[in-house]
Amino acid sequence: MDIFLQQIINGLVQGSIYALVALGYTMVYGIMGLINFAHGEVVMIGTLVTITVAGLLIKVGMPVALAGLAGLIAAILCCMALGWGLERIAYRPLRNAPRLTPLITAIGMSIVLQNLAMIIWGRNYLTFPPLLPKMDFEFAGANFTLVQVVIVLVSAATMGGLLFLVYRTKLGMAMRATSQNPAVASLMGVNINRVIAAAFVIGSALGAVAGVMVGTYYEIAHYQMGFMLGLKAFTAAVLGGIGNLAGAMLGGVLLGLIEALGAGYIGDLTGGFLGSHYQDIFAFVVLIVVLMFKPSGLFGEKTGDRA
Amino acid sequence: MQAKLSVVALSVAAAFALAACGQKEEPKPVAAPAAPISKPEVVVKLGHVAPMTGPQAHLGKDNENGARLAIDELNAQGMEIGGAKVKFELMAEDDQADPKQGSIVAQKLVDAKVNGVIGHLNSGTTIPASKLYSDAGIPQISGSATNPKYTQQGFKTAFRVMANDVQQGKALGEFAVKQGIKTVAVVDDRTAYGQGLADEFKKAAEAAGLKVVANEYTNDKATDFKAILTKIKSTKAELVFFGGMDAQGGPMAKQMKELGIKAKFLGGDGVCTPEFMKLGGEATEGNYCSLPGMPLEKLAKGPEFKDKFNKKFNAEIQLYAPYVYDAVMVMADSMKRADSVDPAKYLPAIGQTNYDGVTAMIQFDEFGDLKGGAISVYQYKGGKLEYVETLGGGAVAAVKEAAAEVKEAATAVAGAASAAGADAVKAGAEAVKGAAEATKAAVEKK
Amino acid sequence: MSKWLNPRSAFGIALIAAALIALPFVAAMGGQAWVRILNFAILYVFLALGLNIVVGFAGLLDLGYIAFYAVGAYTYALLASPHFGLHWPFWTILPIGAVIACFFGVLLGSPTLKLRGDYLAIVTLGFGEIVRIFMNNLNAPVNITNGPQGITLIDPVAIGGFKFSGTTQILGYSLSGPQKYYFLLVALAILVIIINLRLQNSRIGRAWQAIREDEIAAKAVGINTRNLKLLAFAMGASFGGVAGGVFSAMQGFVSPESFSLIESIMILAMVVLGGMGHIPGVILGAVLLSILPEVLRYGVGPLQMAVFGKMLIDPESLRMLIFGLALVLVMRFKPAGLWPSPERKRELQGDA
Amino acid sequence: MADMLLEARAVAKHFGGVKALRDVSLGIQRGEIYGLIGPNGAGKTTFFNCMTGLYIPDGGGFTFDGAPLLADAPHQAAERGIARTFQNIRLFGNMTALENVMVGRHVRTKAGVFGAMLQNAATRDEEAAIRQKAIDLLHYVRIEDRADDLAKNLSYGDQRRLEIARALATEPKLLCLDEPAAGMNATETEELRDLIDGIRRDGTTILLIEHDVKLVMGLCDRVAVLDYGALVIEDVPAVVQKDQRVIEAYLGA
Repeated sequence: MDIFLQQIINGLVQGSIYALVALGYTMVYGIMGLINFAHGEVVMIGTLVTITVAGLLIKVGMPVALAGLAGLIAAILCCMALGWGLERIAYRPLRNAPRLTPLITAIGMSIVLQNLAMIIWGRNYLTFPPLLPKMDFEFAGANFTLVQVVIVLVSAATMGGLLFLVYRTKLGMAMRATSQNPAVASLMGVNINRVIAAAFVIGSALGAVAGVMVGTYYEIAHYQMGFMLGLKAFTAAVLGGIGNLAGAMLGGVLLGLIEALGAGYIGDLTGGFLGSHYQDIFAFVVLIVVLMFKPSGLFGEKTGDRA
Repeated sequence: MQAKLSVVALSVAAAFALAACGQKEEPKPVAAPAAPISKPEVVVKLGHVAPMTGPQAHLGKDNENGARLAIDELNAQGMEIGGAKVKFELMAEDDQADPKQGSIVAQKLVDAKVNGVIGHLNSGTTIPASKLYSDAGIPQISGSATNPKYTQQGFKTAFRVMANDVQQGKALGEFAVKQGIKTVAVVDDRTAYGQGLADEFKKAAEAAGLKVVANEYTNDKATDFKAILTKIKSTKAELVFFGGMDAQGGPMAKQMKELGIKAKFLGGDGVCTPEFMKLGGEATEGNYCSLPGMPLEKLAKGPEFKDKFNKKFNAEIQLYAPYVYDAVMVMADSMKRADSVDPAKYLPAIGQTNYDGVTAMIQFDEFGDLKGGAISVYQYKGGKLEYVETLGGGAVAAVKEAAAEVKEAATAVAGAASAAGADAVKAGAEAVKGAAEATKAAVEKK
Repeated sequence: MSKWLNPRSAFGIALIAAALIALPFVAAMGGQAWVRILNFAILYVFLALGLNIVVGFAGLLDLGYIAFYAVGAYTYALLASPHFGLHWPFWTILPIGAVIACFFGVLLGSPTLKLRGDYLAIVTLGFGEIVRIFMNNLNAPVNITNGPQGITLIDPVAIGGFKFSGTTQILGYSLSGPQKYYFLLVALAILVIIINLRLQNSRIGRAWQAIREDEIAAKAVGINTRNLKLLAFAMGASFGGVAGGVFSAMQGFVSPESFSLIESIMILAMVVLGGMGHIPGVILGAVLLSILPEVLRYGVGPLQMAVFGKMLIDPESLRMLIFGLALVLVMRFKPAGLWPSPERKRELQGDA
Repeated sequence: MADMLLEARAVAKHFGGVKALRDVSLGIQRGEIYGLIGPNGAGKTTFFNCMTGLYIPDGGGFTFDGAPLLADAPHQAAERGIARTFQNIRLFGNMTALENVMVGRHVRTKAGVFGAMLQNAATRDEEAAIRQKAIDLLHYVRIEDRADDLAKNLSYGDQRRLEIARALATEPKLLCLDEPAAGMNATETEELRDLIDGIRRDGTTILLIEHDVKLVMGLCDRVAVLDYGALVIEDVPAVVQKDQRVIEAYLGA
């Protein structure tokens, strides 16, 4: 039982990270229907910027907590600027282009960002400074750390904040209007460009937060860390119903749990044939099965009948 | 088949005779278009291939640095071969750890008529490339491709100055038993290296009566291992063996600690790096890992090499740089002994290498594998690697004996090709085929 | 058909044919590596045209196309290598590979047909990863694929006694292994191009385009969209399977790392960058994207030396950076691809 | 009983709580022009979509040409001989006008992948026939001079005509037109009227959904009126026009 509980904790924490990244995907997708493949790279930049800034400040003698905070803020600002730049330079000119064009741009951007990061931060794995005090807890035989608790809380808080933003503020209303019908929204006086830019900037800020969380948790960073993470998070967003904030959150947590429980138990259930070497495909199999029955994901809106 | 082999053997003899004659005539070295007599300097081009982009780029750069250090030293020494002063040049290429790129790059090096190749880093790119080098007769020494298959294809141009996965896995298995461990969990990263190592470890461990209580897997891009570690925790294994690299091993050690797993951690050369310590932090304390050969500190040239490297590149040695350094040195040494930079001439000399390298006393067996293949085990203590013990080689004799036939036949083919022409090649080729099947059967039996 | 008789196009075809024949010899002057690069470029043309059926014609976003390539490659590797001790001739294996890949195409297609574009993208992506992961792990409990170690010593293509590996002398010329493969690949590529062209201008091709344009209207005129989508997947997959077989034979070694997601993405990029649905565009995209990194490999270092007098940035890091930028820039300035299909304004053909 | 081509029996359809169709039963006779009218949101298009298989009815069903129609199989509806146009024109925008009509021939032709690849005689003949038939149809709807223009570049009226030509290419027994006159001016409407009349004279039964009451009353042999998803009346135009319920439905409460 303690093992089962431990796996649940593992999955929950991993899932919260997926969820945090997935929110960024879903934010952009919900508004303009674009899969921002470069979002994983934004997360990576967030982590690496924090390493540089916080590392530097710690070196000059700033208290760790303060340096960490400064690093987080720097990362958020950097990523916001990056998100704004991405939208402005790469995606905005393509708004009326064929559907796949922005996808290729996103892939290109992802390659560019990775290689830029490699030139700036080098090829080696970097260690992330321990920003949170090391505290271990034990509950019913399962171990967890302060960092894990913080991660779960931060993702929950972030999603709460986002829901508030989208459903309770003027910007949020403009966002929802834009996602429904950009043309009509702009007729109603919504500045579409600003709303889309805002979605990118907010999504990227979330990416920075996710990046710092990932860094704090694993204490390791690398210029290629964003790709797999982004892919998993994207899977999570689709599982939950892409474009839906609560869906992204749920999809993320679900994905984390599937991976943990899959790796933990499927091996024994199948006599060792499907062990943890198939960990990465459990998520995809579940995704395919879910989409077969609910083609728009768990929480996705049913596509309107268009006849 | 016996008859065929003897025919081939005759042609081999003929080939050697021819080669010997050739040596006296001393045709101009391949890489120097200008006649060596008029110009006293000969440029020797060595290809170096490793991934310079992608997840293993840091190791690729490390390898390249190792090669560069060796070449700079050789040039500073001012070596003379065949009466001419030799200048070594490095052609460093990126194969992105992609087999397809690997073969393109290999072809590029073949076209450039390099005198020898150092690399590639990954077995996955080394194996397809080795065929091209073999076809072109260019010697290849890898300092890091550990897949046993690399040298078992029957190519006489393929060498490595690093113990292969079989040698290392087996030694580590023996080591685990010696530590009095009864149960072990095995994790591998599903790469050619990690899986090969873990499998060999498992075989050796089980043969020695160890109980493998869990087989878990991850991948070479993963950062989260909690799920599999939790499962391992439930099996109460006394030791966790990891076949994989430092970028996963470090965080894995850390997460073991976070989960309160008390088991010891043992890995191969992939986790015997400063990077592992950096990434694993305190959690690496007491962990074991192994490196082929003798420890740097124990060898006369070890500390000196480390200093030189640190000074020159302002970087820590990641992993294979010393082996790559040795690979270059072995190649240069062979050229010197053969008194030629012509691949065809100095290739036989590589096989007879007896070179006191940074990493080991380097001698090759009939496959081009490091002879003896001593493996040293280390333990992380107080932020440093401490030497524990060296385990003897001779581990892989069983497979080798069976496969020896292949190599023999292959050498014969090569000899026959230069001597007797097409018919002999065909005969030889059949001999190789037969031998290959024999090997397979023999291996399976074992 | 009548256009074949047109002297101008006949001349054009003759010119292209001459260029195609001369190309490997010209390339060889820069080194056999260039012939090898050419070969991979043609292989990518092959793959991109296969994917074009799915993405360009039928409008189904497929991010797991490499799976079929992998299936074809492994089919060849298993049937023509010491791994199982089988050494079947390549002309029997290629069709088998095509059929197996085709089966996988239907396997992927059937559960995913109801999905809209982006959902389809992630599911196909997942499928590609599933195939790769299975290839990587099927060395136990029964050793089928030899796992991450890959399969070595795969037989080269041979027709009768004529082997495609190694150098042969023909009419006094020496033909290197890559050059021979070049001609094999060109022959296959021409076949694929003809099939593509014929499909495009056929009843089936029109139905695919109709589905791409408006699925509901397509249903309303009686097109069985489910079967036709499956057909597109199956056809695309078969091409992938054949390409995989050739890859396997050419390389002599396959391992799962050759079939990663990034390969699928690259092939898709070729199709979109060149001009989706437009065959010459797709060919251009494939050739450009496969050759560009290699040109940069040769060019970036010397260029920096010439401009700055020293290496400022490691050429290898710069290479992929430029590649990524090129993708972004092309899409920015040519959103429909470098060579999209022209707005057709041709005269009514025939007597009408 | 007249020769019924299509019969609807108690067709019902609801979206969530909204009852779009309440047990609608009606019958269309072979050779007639049958009008279906009603105010906005009365369920006309829903009825259409149920009939052509785009929606699955929640109750009831259709009999066409003596055999029941399968639900959720739009391509089979076309195969059986029901062709339709759409209220908000749905052409294949990036294909030429000619190609649009050629696509319409899909269901009456059979060349497969292998035929396409081999280009055997049968395939080539079929392809030529498809092309010829498509050209003829473009002549029929009088847009032959736009044959090689992309459909999306055609004028509104021509797009309507092209959609009808595409539907006719399937050789329908029943041609269903969903508000074909929407957005047309008086002259265009007059031309459309002639076209529809001509199609009927050439032997195709027509179901016409239309807003333009004048057009419907002038053209149709019989008319059905839907309101709030229910059938109000089904009769000849003269009777329908005078029906109090119809007048109320149109004037609204």
